[in-house]
Amino acid sequence: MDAQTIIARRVAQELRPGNLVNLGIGIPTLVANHVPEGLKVFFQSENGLIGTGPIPEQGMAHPLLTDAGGKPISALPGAATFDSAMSFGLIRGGHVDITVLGGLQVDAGGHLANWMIPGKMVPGMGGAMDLVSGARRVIIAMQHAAKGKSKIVGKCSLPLTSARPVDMVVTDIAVIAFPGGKATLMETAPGLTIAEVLAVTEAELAIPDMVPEMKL
Amino acid sequence: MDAQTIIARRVAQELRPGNLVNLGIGIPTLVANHVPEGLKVFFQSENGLIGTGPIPEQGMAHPLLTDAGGKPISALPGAATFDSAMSFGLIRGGHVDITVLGGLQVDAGGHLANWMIPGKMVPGMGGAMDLVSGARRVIIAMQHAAKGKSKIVGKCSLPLTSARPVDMVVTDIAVIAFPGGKATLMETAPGLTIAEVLAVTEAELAIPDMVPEMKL
Amino acid sequence: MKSVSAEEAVAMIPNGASIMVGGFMGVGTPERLLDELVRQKKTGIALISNDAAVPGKGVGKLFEGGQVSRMIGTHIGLNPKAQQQMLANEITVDLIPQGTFVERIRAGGCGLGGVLTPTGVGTLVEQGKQKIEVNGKTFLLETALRADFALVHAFLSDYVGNLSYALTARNFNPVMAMAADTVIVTAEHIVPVGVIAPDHVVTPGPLVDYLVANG
Amino acid sequence: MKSVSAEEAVAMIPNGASIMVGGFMGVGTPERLLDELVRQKKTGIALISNDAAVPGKGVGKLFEGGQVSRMIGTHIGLNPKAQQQMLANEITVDLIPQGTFVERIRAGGCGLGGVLTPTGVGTLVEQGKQKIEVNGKTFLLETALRADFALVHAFLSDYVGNLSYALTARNFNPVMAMAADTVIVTAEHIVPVGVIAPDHVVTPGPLVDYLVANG
Repeated sequence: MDAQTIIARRVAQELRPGNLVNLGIGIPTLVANHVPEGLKVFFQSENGLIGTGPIPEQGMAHPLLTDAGGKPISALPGAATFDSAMSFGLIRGGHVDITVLGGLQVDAGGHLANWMIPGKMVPGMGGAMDLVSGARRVIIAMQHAAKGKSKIVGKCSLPLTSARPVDMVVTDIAVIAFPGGKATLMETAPGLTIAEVLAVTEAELAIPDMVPEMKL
Repeated sequence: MDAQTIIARRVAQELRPGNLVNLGIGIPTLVANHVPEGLKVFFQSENGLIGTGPIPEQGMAHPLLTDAGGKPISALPGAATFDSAMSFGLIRGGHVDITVLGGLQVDAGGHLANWMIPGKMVPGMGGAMDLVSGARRVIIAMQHAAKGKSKIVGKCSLPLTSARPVDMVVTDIAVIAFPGGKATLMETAPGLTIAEVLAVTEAELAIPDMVPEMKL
Repeated sequence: MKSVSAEEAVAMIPNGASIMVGGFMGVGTPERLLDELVRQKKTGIALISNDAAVPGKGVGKLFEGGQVSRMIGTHIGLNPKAQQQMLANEITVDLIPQGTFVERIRAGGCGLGGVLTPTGVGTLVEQGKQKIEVNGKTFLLETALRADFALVHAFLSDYVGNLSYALTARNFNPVMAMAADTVIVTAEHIVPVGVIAPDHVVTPGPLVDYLVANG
Repeated sequence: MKSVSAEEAVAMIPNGASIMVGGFMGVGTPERLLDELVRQKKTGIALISNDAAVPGKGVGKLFEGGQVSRMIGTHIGLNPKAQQQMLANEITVDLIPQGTFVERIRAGGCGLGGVLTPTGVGTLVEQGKQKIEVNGKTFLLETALRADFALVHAFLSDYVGNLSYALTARNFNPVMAMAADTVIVTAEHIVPVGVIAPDHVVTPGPLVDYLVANG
């Protein structure tokens, strides 16, 4: 199983029946492909839709029905559309049960940086800051390391996305949560030891008595 | 012509093509019956409708289509309905061109009191404060006096509706406006002299060189 | 979303709860839930409702048996019972401007701490409130308002709780459906998923906790 | 409301105007008005738009000829031209959170001075802003935003300017239609009065100043 599939499949296990879920671009988008059989959740696209469906078949796309990246999507029966004030009312108001976002860095206190690299990448935060500030649960889905450097850091060197810590980080090698505000290793990827995870993690991780393997 | 008809007919002359107009209860409601032939205006009911029409014929009323007093109304072709947040966004945001409201007192500076008599009448302000604060033009339609006492006073003794002065007061005997923040007699009712109006007006009124009679 | 009876829905509401009730002079009010609040004799209600309706209609029914202990609203002038209880200090009533009322609820539902409004500046309404100047203009800071329960009435609900409203019965229902911990809905018509076009849904299903089954 | 051609509509906009443009990545943008802004070579535009779209689409077109001097938006990452002009300091770009962006515009349109949002607290976004505590929670005061013009794209408009929108092309259009001194609208379909049911009108006609006639 490749890294992205591990992450997406593990994140999908966090979804609960009836959840309203917002997926960011990149790896988070893949989570939709791994929703457990029979589990009903609602996916929100922050450009104004609840009930996003898969990419439409050839010839069925409509230019006025797209995801937040402007790419054609479909809508499921029971979908609802709304303006951006409503969309962010849902997000900021705590009506989104889970948001899954990508990350550049998450630190030992659960703080996320995912929207800019000063002087290099300044695209704008879009909806990320509202999602992290307002969603009930924030899950970060990202590679554990980039260019050989751990993305789980002691303290974020990049500008924070929110003062509110995230709830969970799922990477290709570990699941990390923040009970009591402290980064804690909850699971390792199949076949990896705790020591192997710690060896490539910059942040200090608390290690509970039991650290099971991800069940994928 | 009775007092109410004089007031309603004179106020109706202030309406301009395409105006969005909100009428309060009482005398202001009567303005709708005196809109000049061929003039198209939109009437808003603050409970969520633009395009209010006359009372429906017997058997045509719908319990979910009422005015702000809960009374059945009709809707004209091209009507639009909306929630209360939008309704007051329209009002507070300056999208209502003219509001016509009743008054208990208007003072020499144009300040209105129309929502409570402490200890006696405390119904609540409903939408009145937002209308006076937000509408582009505020016109007060009321009897000049009540129980022999002038309602055009030097200074309001009753609690104000808004710090924002009204634009015009139309009574059964006079039209008063507030150029430069000073109550000024603009017109008298047909057959009345300036002196007769001043005799029953508590507030000091500025008198321009020309004070025409209302043209009804 | 779960489907329940009116009796089950109201049984979840404890005495002393804060309850938002949609409707404007009883139009767009979930009448069956009000009847059930009366039947189950819920007391100490902190009512958040635009008005007190009239006796025997909508929230007006709650005043007859003294079930309301506190109210936040904008107008109670057409319900003599509510007027009388307020003037006798049997209930506490906060009367606030209607535009402020709806924005406070919207803020509560949208995760905002409050809004700045010009309405009420220079009047009794400004008492005890923070005044904030923006670009030389003075505003009152009006804070967010939420409730334990929202009782909402829709025209259509589909099986997953997507709601649409009719005419002037929409009023405060959509904002209240966002601003309470538990949202209970009655609908004039319950219809299959897909009957309400996506563009016509006003309150998306995930906001609704309980839909009251029709008889 | 007046009916005009796209050429007449854009001719009303002076160089240096602040212009809100509806759309999200070019979806729901009044494309014909953008084409006309390019053709009439309007310059010094203070653009208020969620994003910079992509080159050749929607507001993306304005960056190619250097027509934008300032922008307030939330994301410009998919338009390399806009990125490059910002990094070279040829244009000033205020990038703000999307929920804040839409609430500031809504406040501007609804007569509010601003809103309190938790978004941005403890980040670069809080710089220079007033922090206000409400019930022990910290919020940023975000002030109202208005523009000289709003360019809005609807799905349906009737002859008096009642508008409805389709699917994800609604986005910022309804709030912008309230927040500008002059509102200019294009619609995919112009239909007789009465075709749009009252409950389906999203932007009532009195908000629209000019409707661009279809070809």
